[in-house]
This record gives sequence, structure tokens and C-alpha cells, in this order.
Amino acid sequence: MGLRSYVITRVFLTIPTLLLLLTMVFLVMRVLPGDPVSLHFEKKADPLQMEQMRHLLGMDKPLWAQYFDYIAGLVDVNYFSAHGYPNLGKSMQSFEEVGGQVFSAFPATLELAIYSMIIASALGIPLGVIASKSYNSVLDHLIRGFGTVTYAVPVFFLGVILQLIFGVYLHWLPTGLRINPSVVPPPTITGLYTVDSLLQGNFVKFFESSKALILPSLTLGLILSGIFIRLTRTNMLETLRLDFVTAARARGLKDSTVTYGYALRNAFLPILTMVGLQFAMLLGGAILTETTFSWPGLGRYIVQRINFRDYTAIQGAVVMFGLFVALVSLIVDILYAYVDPRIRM
Amino acid sequence: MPLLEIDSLAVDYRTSRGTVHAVNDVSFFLEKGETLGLAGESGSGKSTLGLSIIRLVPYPGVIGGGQIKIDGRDIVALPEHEMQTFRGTKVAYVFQDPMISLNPVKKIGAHFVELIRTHEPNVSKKEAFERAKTVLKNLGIQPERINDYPHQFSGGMRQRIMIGLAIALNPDLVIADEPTTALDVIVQAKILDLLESLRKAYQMALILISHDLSIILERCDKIIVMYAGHMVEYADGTELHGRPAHPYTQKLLQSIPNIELSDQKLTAIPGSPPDMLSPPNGCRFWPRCSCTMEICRVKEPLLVSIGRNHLVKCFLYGEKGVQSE
Amino acid sequence: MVRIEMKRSMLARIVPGFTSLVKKGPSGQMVIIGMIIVLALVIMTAMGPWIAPHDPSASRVGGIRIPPNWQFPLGTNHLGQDVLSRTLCGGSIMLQVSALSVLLCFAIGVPLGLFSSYVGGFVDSAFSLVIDAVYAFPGLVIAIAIAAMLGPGVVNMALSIAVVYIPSYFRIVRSQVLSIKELTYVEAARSVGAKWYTILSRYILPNVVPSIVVVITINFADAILTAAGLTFIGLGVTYDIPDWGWDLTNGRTYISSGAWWIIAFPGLMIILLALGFTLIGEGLSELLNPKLQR
Amino acid sequence: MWNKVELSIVVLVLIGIIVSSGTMIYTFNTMSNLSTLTDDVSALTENVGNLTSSVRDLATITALLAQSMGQLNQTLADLQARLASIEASLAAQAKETIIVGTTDSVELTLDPAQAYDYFGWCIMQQISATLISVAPNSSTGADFEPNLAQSWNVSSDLLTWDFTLRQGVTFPDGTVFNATHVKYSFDRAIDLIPNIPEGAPAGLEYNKIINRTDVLSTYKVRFVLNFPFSAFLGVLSCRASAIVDPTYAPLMTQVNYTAGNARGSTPLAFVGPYYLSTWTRVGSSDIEIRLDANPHYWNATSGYPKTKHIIFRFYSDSSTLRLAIEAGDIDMAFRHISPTDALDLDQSATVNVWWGTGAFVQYLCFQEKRAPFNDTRVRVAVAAALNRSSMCETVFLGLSSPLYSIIPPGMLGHTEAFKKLGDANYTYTRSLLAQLGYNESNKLAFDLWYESSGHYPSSADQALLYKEALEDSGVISVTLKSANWANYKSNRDSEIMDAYVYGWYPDYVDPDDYAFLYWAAWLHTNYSNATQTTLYDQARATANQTLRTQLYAQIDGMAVEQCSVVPLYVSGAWAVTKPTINGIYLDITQDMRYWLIYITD
Repeated sequence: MGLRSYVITRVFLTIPTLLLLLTMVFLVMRVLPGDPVSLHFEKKADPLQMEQMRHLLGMDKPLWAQYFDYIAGLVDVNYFSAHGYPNLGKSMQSFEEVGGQVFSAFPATLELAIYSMIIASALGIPLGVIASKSYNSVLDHLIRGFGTVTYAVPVFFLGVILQLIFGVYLHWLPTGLRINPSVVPPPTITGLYTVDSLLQGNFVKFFESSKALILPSLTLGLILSGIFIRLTRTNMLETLRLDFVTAARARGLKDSTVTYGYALRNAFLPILTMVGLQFAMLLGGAILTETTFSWPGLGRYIVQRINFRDYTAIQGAVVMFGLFVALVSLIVDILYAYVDPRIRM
Repeated sequence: MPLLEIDSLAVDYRTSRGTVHAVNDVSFFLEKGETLGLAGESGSGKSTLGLSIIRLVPYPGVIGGGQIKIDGRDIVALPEHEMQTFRGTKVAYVFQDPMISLNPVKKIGAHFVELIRTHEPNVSKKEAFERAKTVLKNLGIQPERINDYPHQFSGGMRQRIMIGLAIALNPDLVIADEPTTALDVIVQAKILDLLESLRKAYQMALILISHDLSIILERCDKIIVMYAGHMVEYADGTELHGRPAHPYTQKLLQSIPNIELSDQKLTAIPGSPPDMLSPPNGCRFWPRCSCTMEICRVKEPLLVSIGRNHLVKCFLYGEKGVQSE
Repeated sequence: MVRIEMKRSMLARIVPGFTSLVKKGPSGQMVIIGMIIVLALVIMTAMGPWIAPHDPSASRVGGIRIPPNWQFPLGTNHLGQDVLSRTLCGGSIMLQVSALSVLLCFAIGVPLGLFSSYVGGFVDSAFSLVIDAVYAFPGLVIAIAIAAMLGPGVVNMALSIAVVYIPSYFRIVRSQVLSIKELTYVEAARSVGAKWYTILSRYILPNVVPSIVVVITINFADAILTAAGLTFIGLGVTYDIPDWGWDLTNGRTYISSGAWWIIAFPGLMIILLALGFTLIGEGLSELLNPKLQR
Repeated sequence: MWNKVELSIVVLVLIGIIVSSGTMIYTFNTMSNLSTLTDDVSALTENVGNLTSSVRDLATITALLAQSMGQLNQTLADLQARLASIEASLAAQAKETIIVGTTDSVELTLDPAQAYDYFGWCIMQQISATLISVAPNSSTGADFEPNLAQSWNVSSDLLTWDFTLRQGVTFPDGTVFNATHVKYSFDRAIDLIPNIPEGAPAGLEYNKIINRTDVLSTYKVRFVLNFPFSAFLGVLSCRASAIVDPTYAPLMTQVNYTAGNARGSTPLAFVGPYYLSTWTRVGSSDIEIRLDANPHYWNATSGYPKTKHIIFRFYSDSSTLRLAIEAGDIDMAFRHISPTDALDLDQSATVNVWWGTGAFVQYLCFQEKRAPFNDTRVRVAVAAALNRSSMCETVFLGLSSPLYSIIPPGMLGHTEAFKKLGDANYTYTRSLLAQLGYNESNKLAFDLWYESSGHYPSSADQALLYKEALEDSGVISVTLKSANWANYKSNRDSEIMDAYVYGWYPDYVDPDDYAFLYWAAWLHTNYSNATQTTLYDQARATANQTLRTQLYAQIDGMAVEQCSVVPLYVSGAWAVTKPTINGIYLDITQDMRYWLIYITD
């Protein structure tokens, strides 16, 4: 089937998954013990006010009605076009639009995720390739060992160590925040400081924001690179064993051509899919990293909201994560289809 | 000076469970334009022998000793990058299964262009492309399909393409490792004929590796029969067909169905090839041999000549083999 | 005939996995080292209470934040608790949580996977749709959300972690079963009228076991790290039980004042424990990967 | 002890050996693998070939990176130039700007009718003003000085309070501040109460206190109270009494943060030393707050604020904040640097630590609805077993001090009443509990709850120490339980916690704002005591300080008998700054007056 039709079907396939996901989140948030409103509010909220609040939050309705509102709100196009973010309900604490808060917090997480993804692949894939090429040699074992160890290190532990070395002792890099305190953040276009500052043509801001990015993304990237190494290595080992690689060698093609043009390009497909799945894990790690580096992203948002039992906010954030992951896996699959001619035709 | 000269070659697989001597003390030579057949059951080391000629014995295999001379140049100790120049230009290799021998994510054209330009860097992309097209034409594939991907071709077609890739830089030697085993019978003959004609056209030498002795008998000048890593018999085609010396060869011949003789008894060889980790001592074939003697169990026979370049590794002919120790 | 077939395929997968590991080269040795580490830590934690020189949660056994010395080999922490004693005993919660969560995952994921894939059809596709939805989701996010809702406690923690890892069991079992289901000997067994449970227990389960073992070990490592993460977020179990996770989280506050020993040792322990399981898992998966066997 | 130490060392060493030997085996195996390769020269060369080639590949890959890096470096070069110039200009600004790092964040809003968190109040104090305020360095917190009001007098019955307002105070838009604004502010605060989910600004319910506000003349305003209230000045000096600007303060609705519109995000009248020029929140926590000097500030002529710009930076926890001040990212770290960090920053020459008096108190509450704490003797017994000093020494390293009366020291009416029960007074505890049949075999068992999400300073460590002290009595066994702030509050309201630690920040610095904690209904201790409340009201109703002192002393006295709520400790206060920062007053009001802070070189 053609690429277009493939993409279209794939897009349609994500919808039920998403719906499922939303439902689960909703249930998790609602089935839990206790009535959120009465749990949330302070001493002075008398029954009448509580009723008001319930009404304000639409929690006076039966569960199914709430569910319906919740889904309807998410797909409410008018609301979206009006506010620029989907309707995720109101925060139980400040009564601000959760959608707005979540969307304002998201870019930080996205930026962190992207950069650590880059670091992880720039580190993990070549290392994996090298390991697989020198199979069972010292180099292979060293790289493998590195991969295994990084996988076993708690994210925040690594984060603290890096902070200590580069922040406290060497004074090279900032230990937290998205940009140097003395610099005013760039105007929000995409929300990604590095991108915005470039769009604005302000190199100082770009410099500062990327400096602030190094430690957090390095922390996350290192942890993730372990997995990348493992994936690349095994997949390469498998493809390097395939006939067409030997055949290529037999034709006297250059070693690099064989490794990258043949082995890696074919091993890349499974790697790609795995990377897609790893993204979820990466976001999980982002939560811890954000807390370690005072990174004002979605992860820290969730953690804070939890302390206020701000159900609607938590729900919103979780949904946001879900949407994002779904989007990523969609993109990955399309990429896959694009890279692999057997699907593309 | 012969095109290919192999002298007491040994190839070992160093597995974590022990060393396997996959090829043991094999020597022969090949002149330009000659065809050599390598016959033997699977696991007899014939493919390993083939691969060792282009020095691509898979991990953990290593060339354990001996010489491989191409145009009088020993390639065993050659550094990798020099070896690369040999492959494809001097020696080409055609693999068993065409379905998995082409890069699924590369177009056919790309395969050719890549090949040509690696070895002749000054050739322009366009030229290379044209050359590829002509090669395809010779193979009987319409040139416009050059922009298709491998998975769009049938098995036979792909094997043609593989052959095309092999002869594209008209090498002196083509090694065809079971080129037709993976294909259905009708196609098999065609492919072999194609190979034959091309060989003649470009005056290449050909090493045809196959478990099917009949194919080899009808197409090769020289034949080597291998068993468990040993070269058990070496002879001209006709000679071997006329009077096979080694019991194993005889058994092989008996197992070939023959249309001429109507009341032919087909006999299978009893038992199965030995475990290469712990081969029987003495002659490796004795456990399956019908005329085993005491000596076979204890001593390994040497290759003895029993006629104009007809060698056999068996005590039935080999008194001087014993003496010569 | 059927019986032999099965034995062969079982042996083909299990034997290389579990016997003569040393002979199996580096992968095998990874497994062994992993096992040694894990065992060592488990024993240490089990013995901890008896061999600990001080009551691990007693404050002021010495001064506050004393660097390692002869009397306090690993120093004391911010409450003057003996780091050595805490390091010795601190594993219990981690191990309990991870073990419990693994148990839960196994008890739920495997039967579910077997059932759904064996039954097939609508049920199967429905199940896998749900499971995939969970699987695709950032694990820690779910874990945090659930843990936050359930509140602190070993069981709650284990539960919240389990939810995250059930899918990986389900998926592996399912894929295995689907591939095995159609094999001739299973067909044969069915044709001679074997009951479904016989087929499951006799033919399918044994073949699934090796890959499940791999998942378990990996799951163990992840569970430990997740538990540490949850504690770091402040969702840990109560504070009066010595726990590496807690010490790591607290120690973080004091590392900037140079008291590295508070965080170093529990940190090391967590890394070791996770590393142990990862080694086992990686080694096994390499051993059992048919594509890499020659 | 000794052999135990050795034993455990041995075990550790063993594990060390095991692990290292494991690694040895592994590496050895690696080597042996290598040797099998090396014994064949060609294999080795090939291997090396691979190795080098693969390294080459790595090179090719990194080449791309390197390239882009190269470009980046180029840009960096002129960046450095740009940066240099920028830094120059920054240096110029530096004397004008102070960057403050904090772990706080505005909890909800900057609407005085609703805001009820330390940091919210702190910001409000910078950008708006109250009628009167407490003089810096006041020891009692009762030394009031004119702010928007120039003078005041109160009727003898403490019911009518008249204020003469300062003239020539203008809002940024030129509006002249007058009595109507005062009336508007307080009327609004009262009207809003029913419309606010969380009720009136906690503690001070204006609707109960103020009967009406009268405008006597343009610059004269009168408050008529419902009851004689000696601490009314205190109330007026607190942030909830800040003056609002009618243009931005709608009557019936509370004002919330609106992105990109700092002015619109608060109803306050900008008559304080600073403007709120930037307020950025992401996901309801602050990203940036920027204060710029207010040229219309009535006291601007005398050189206030001393520093033009204050920028707040927000850190997730005290350790990152400490790292920031150490790395020199910020000029000043205020709230919360942990005691440990504060103490060893005090040793370092690169920063100054400022020590002040605290007024934040924590206390132990008992659930008196059911056993065991429905029995006074049990409460007393537990109170006597507490060991405040060891807790303060261990957890706060002596930076906070034991508290023996709910009213903190320095304040009028502070006593040492609870000393009577003593600390770790186990003999007393045992004898009391013995009467109730508790002993070593049959211990008094209950749950002790603490807040786990950092709402109170090191609450987990505290709890651990309390538990320890109580259990050392030998007749008490404590189970620690924890919940994050939201759950903690709801647990308190649903009265499921046996004993729980709570804390109190002063709304206004007066015993009146502390004494009621003994029986405060919202603590849900189910304790009430008519005599104490009457004494409390009497204390409210008199301006006679000696009399008030006696009354509060009596309240304390009864509290000791009842132990409904047991005071634990009063915190210290400290700020960390670069040595160049001066003019910091950390007095009992807990206010940080940024307009007094200046930079020297």
C-alpha cells in the first residue's frame, strides 16, 4: 500500500489507543478513595461553598457525565482556537485553566527531552556500532560494561554528581534553571529557549540557555545511552550476520560502506522503533531530572500538584504526557514506513 | 603461473567449546578459465574453503595455516584494505540465497554504482549507471528496472543480479557457492547456463561449490570431493566419473539418480557426518565406510596419486602413503 | 514423537540458558557475576540487623556528619546515625518493594498474556490494545500518580510499580505463545485431543519460561530504580525504617556541604543491586537470543 | 560494640571482595578472549584494523558534530565579544540589581483578600503599603511606625480607631491616595469573604472584627470594631490590610494571575517602594518575578528603594539553592537554606550569613475525640516525655530553640510554662502512665503523623527524633505516619490522626495571633475550654500591657495542665548573601524589606 494510505490508517489507529489512555487516566483519578473537593479544601470551606466548588468544577454531576464533559472538553475545537490549548478543566487550587498551565510547562520538558535524546543517540549508536564490529573484543566488553552501568545508576544520583563537579567545584555550568538569572528569557515563540533565542537572533541568550541545558540533558542522555548501546549492538550483531553484508564485503566494498550503508541502515529500523518506545521512559526520567535541576517543566508541575492534591491538574498533566507519547510513536512509525521501502511501496 | 594456488590450507573455528578444524590441509591450483567443482555434504567445509579464498571466514573462524596465492600473491597475511581491492575485481563471490543477498533498502542501480565506483573511483555516477544497465541487459533483465528495490524481483531474477554484480568488474575468478540450491528446478538450469556462458564470454575461472555431484560432473573440468574438512579425492571430471576411487565418492555417485540406466539401485550413505568438535581419529570416514580396515581406525591416510592428476586419500590405494610416514 | 519434539525445543532454549554458564563465554559470566552480586546484597540485608554495630535508626550514636573513621567506618549522617549500620540494613525496603512488584506483575501479566493469546480473537486484540496503551505510557508518571493517590507504604509502592511493568510480561508471553501455538508438536498434541490446560502447561509454558526469566530480572532492576525515584519525589515509605532510597534522597541535601559519605554508600548499594539484576538480564537475553546463536 | 564493628567491616570487605573478584573474573575472561585472538597474528591485526576503522567511523560521525561545533566556536568567538560588552553593561547595572534565589513560590495569587502564604505576602509588602507598619529591628513587633497613615488614635474602649492619612501619595496613574481608597480596600476584603473558596484570609476574619469603615474627611478614616481589639494595629500592619487600587480590584471577585499582564495580576495599589514589572508563572509556580523601583513611592525622595531592581529566581529545593549561591549565580538566597548549609556557608568567606529572630512555631496536636488522647493524663505524660533540646540540637543544629509556650520569646506574654513538665521527664511519664496501666509490657501505642512534602522544615527528621525520645521512656511505642500537605490537611479535618505536628506563621506579630492555637477549631483537636477563651477575649479587650501579660500567662498555665497543644520549637531565621549586600533586617516580623537592601563594593 502507498505511504499516504499507510500514514492515514496509522493515524486512525492511534485514536482508539488515545481514547483508551484518556479513559484510564480518568478512572485512575476518579476511582480513588475520597471526594476530591472535600479533600482539597481548607478548614473554612463550609458545605455550601463546597457545593459551589463542586459545581464550578463540574463535579456535582454523575461520573459518566463528568467523563463525557472531560472527553468533549478535550476535543472542543472552539475552545482550542480561543485559548490555544485544549480544555483540561480548571485547577482545583487556583481555578486557572489547567490546559494553559500544562501547555506553558510543556516546552521545558520537550526541550530537555529532545536534547537528551540527541545526546543519547550521538553517544549510544556509534558506541553500539563499534562494540558490535569488534565483537567479543576488549573494546566490546568495555562499551558493554559502560552501557550496563549507566543503566543501573539512578538518574538523580548522576545528576547530583554532575552538579557537584561542574557546578560547585569547577564553576563551569549552572546547576539549575533554564537560563542564567541575569539574562531575561527570550520571548516565547516555540517555548524552547534555544530555538526562540535563535529565532530572535540573540546569540547571548542562545549561549546561556544551551549552557543551562548541558547538565540536565547530559544526565538524562547518559542514562539513556546505555539502552541505546544495547539496542544498537544486538541489532547490529544480527544484521552483520546476514548474507547481504557478507556479499557486500565479498564485492570489496569499503568497511564503512558495509557498516553504515548496509548493516546500520538495516539495523536502524528496529532501533528506530525501540527509540520510540524509549521516549516514554525518557519522559519518566525527565521528572526526576527536572526536580534535580529546578527545571520548570511538566514533571515538576506534576510533583507540585500532587502535594496539593490538585486532581484536575495532575489529570491534565498526565493526559499531556500521554498525548505526547502517542504523537511520538506515530511519528516514529511514519518514519519507519518512510525508511523501509518494503512498506513504502 | 596459476591464477589461484592453495597450499596446505587450514581453517579453524575457535568456539568457546573448542576448536573445529573446518578445513584441513587442502592444496590445489586453478588456471585461468578453468572450472573447479567442490563437492561434499553440508558441513564438509566446502563453503568455508570458498570463503577463505576471499578471506571472509565468519567469526570465530581464522585461517590456521597454509597459503592462498592469487596471481602468485599470498593473500593470507594481506592487510584488510588491500584485500578489499582484491574482492570484486580479482575474485567475485555468488552466494547461496539470492533472497537475502541484496541490501533491501538499496535500489538495484545503487548496488552496481556503489560497486563500480568503489573500485574505479574516477568513473562518474552516470557512467557507472550506464554500465550497470548494459550488465543487466546481458543478464536478460530489462534495464529500466534498475531503479527497483530487491524485494520487487523474483528469486531467479535476484540471482541473476547477484551474478551480474559478481561479473560487473570482470574478475578472473568467480566462486559460486550453491548458486541454485535456493531456487526451483526450472530456474536452476537457466542460472547455471547463464553462469557458464558468461564465464566463457569473459574467460573467467569458476569455482562451483555444490552438494549436488551431478551438477558438478556435467560442468567442471576439475573436481574436489571434500569430507569433514578433508579433501578426500581430486580428479578430472571424466576421470572421476569413470573410476571414482574413494569409497565416499563411489557412494556419492551411487546416490545420483540416472535417467539412462533404468534398473539403477539408488543407495543412500549410512550414518551421518561426524561432529566436527570431536572427529573420529584415523580416517574420518571409517565409521560410515563399507570397507573399513584396522589401520583406518588409527592412522590418517595421506593423499596418494593413482593416475594422471588423480589423488585420493584412502588406505585402499595408499601403501606408500603409510610408508612415507 | 510429540514428547521428544517438545523436549528438544525445551532443551534447545533452557539448557544453554541455565547450564554450563561459564562455558558460555562472557554472557554466561555476566549472569554469574550478576547472581553473585544480588545474592551478596540479599544476604547482607538479611544479616544486617544482627551484624549492624548500632541501631540503624538511632540518632546521635556519634557526632553529626562525622567523616568515615575507625569507630564509624562509613561515618555518620545528618542525624548522627551510623551510615554503616544503615547501609547494612537499608536494602530491606527496596528488596521487598521490588520483589513484591515483580511477583504482582508475574501473577497478573503471565496468566493474562497466556489466556489472551491462547483464546485469541476479539478478546486478545482488546486486551493487547489496552496493554499497549499502558505500555506506551511513561511508566514513572503512572507510578507517581498512583503512588501519590494510594499514599506511602510498601504494598502501595509495589502496586504502583507493578502497574507499569505488567504490560512487558503480557507482551513477551503473548508473542511467544503466538509463535509456539502454531508449531507442529502443539498442533499434534491438539490433534490427539490434549486438553487446553495440558497444552498450556506442558508445551507452551516451558517454552515461554526463559524469556520470562529475562523480563523478570530486568523488571527487578527497573523496580529498584523506580522505587528509588518514588522515594526521591517524596513518595517513599515511612522514615523510621532505614532505606537506601531515603538516605540517597536526604544525603543529596548534604553532599553540597562536602558530606559525600552519606549519599555515596547507599547510592553505591542501589547501583550495585540494579547492576546485578541488569547483568543477569542482559547475559540471559544474549544467551537466549536465537539470532545470536551459532 | 567493637567486635560488631569488626564483624560488619568484615562483611563489607567480603562483599567488596566478591564484587571485585566478579569483575576480575569478567576482565580476566575478556583478556583470555583477547589472547585467543592474539595468538593469531593476522586476527590481531584484523582486530586492530577493525578497532582503528571503527574509531575512524566514530571520527566520521563526530566530524559532523565537530564541524557544527567549529561553527559554534566561531559564533562563540564573537559571542565572547558580545558577552564581554553585555557583561560590562551588566556590571554597570549590577549595583542597581539584586538577584534573589528562593525555594518559595507564590502559592495562589497576590490578592490581599485571598493570598495567605509567606512569599505572596513578601511580594505584596514590596509593591503595596499598609496604613502602618512595624519598625525594622523591632524586638517585640509592637513598635509601629507611620506608613500611609501619619498618625492615629484609639478610643479608650478600643472600639473606634481614627487614622490621619499621609498626603501627596499618588498611584502610578496619578490618582491621589485618600480615605476612600482605605474604605474601599477593607469593604472589598469583607465582601469578598463568601466568594472565596478558602474563605477569608485565614486567621483574620475582617467581617468578624470590623463593624464598619467611615470616611471622616479626605485624609481621615475611622474603623469601628465589633469588639474591643487591642491588637488591631497589628492586623492593620499585616499584608492582608494592604491598600488596593479600585481600577484593578473588582468588588465581588478575587484577582488571579493573568499571563503577560503583571499589573492586571494583582489588585494592589502600587504605592509601595516597587512595581511588580514582571510576573511569569509556569504551571502555577513562579518562573520569574521582577520588581522595579516605583518613582511614585512617597518615600522615594529619601532614597528608597536603595536598589532599583529586584529579580527573584526560583529553585526546587534548598540544596540547589545553596549550590546557586555558592556558584555565585545569585546575590542573595532567602528561604530556605537548610540549617546545615547555613552553618557551613557561615564558614566560607565568599558569602555572608545573616542571623535573625524567628516567629515560626511548631507544636504537637492530640486528637482528643478518642482514646488514648481523650485522657488528659496521657497527653501530659507524652508532653513530658518530649525532648525539645535534643531535637533542636540534632535536626536544626541549634538554629531553632525549644519552645515552652505557644507565644514565641520576645513577644508580649511569652512564658516558660511547659518547662514545668520538663524534657525527657521519663520518671513523671512512667508514673502517670502507670496509673493508666501502661508499662514496658503494655506500652502506650499511637500514630505520630508528619507532613512529607516539605511544607514544614525537615519534618521527617523531627518526627524521627520525637519518636525516639518518646520511646526512650520505655512505656511508649510510636508508629510514624506521613502524608503530603494536601492529604495531611484532609486527614486533620477528618480527624484520623492520633498525634500530629503542625506549624504557625504569624499573620501579625502579637500574642493575640498565637494564644488561640491552644483551642483553634480548625486544628480539629476537639479541645475547647471556656475559661481560656474568656481570658483570651479579655486580653483582646485591654490595651494594658501588664494585664495582657498576666492573662496570657494564665492561658499558658492552663495549657500546661491540659496539654491540648504542646509547643515544640520556635525557628530561627537566616539569609545568605554575597558579602557586598547590606541592609538586611531579620526581625521578629519575619519580613524581608527589600527596599532597605543595598550593594556596596
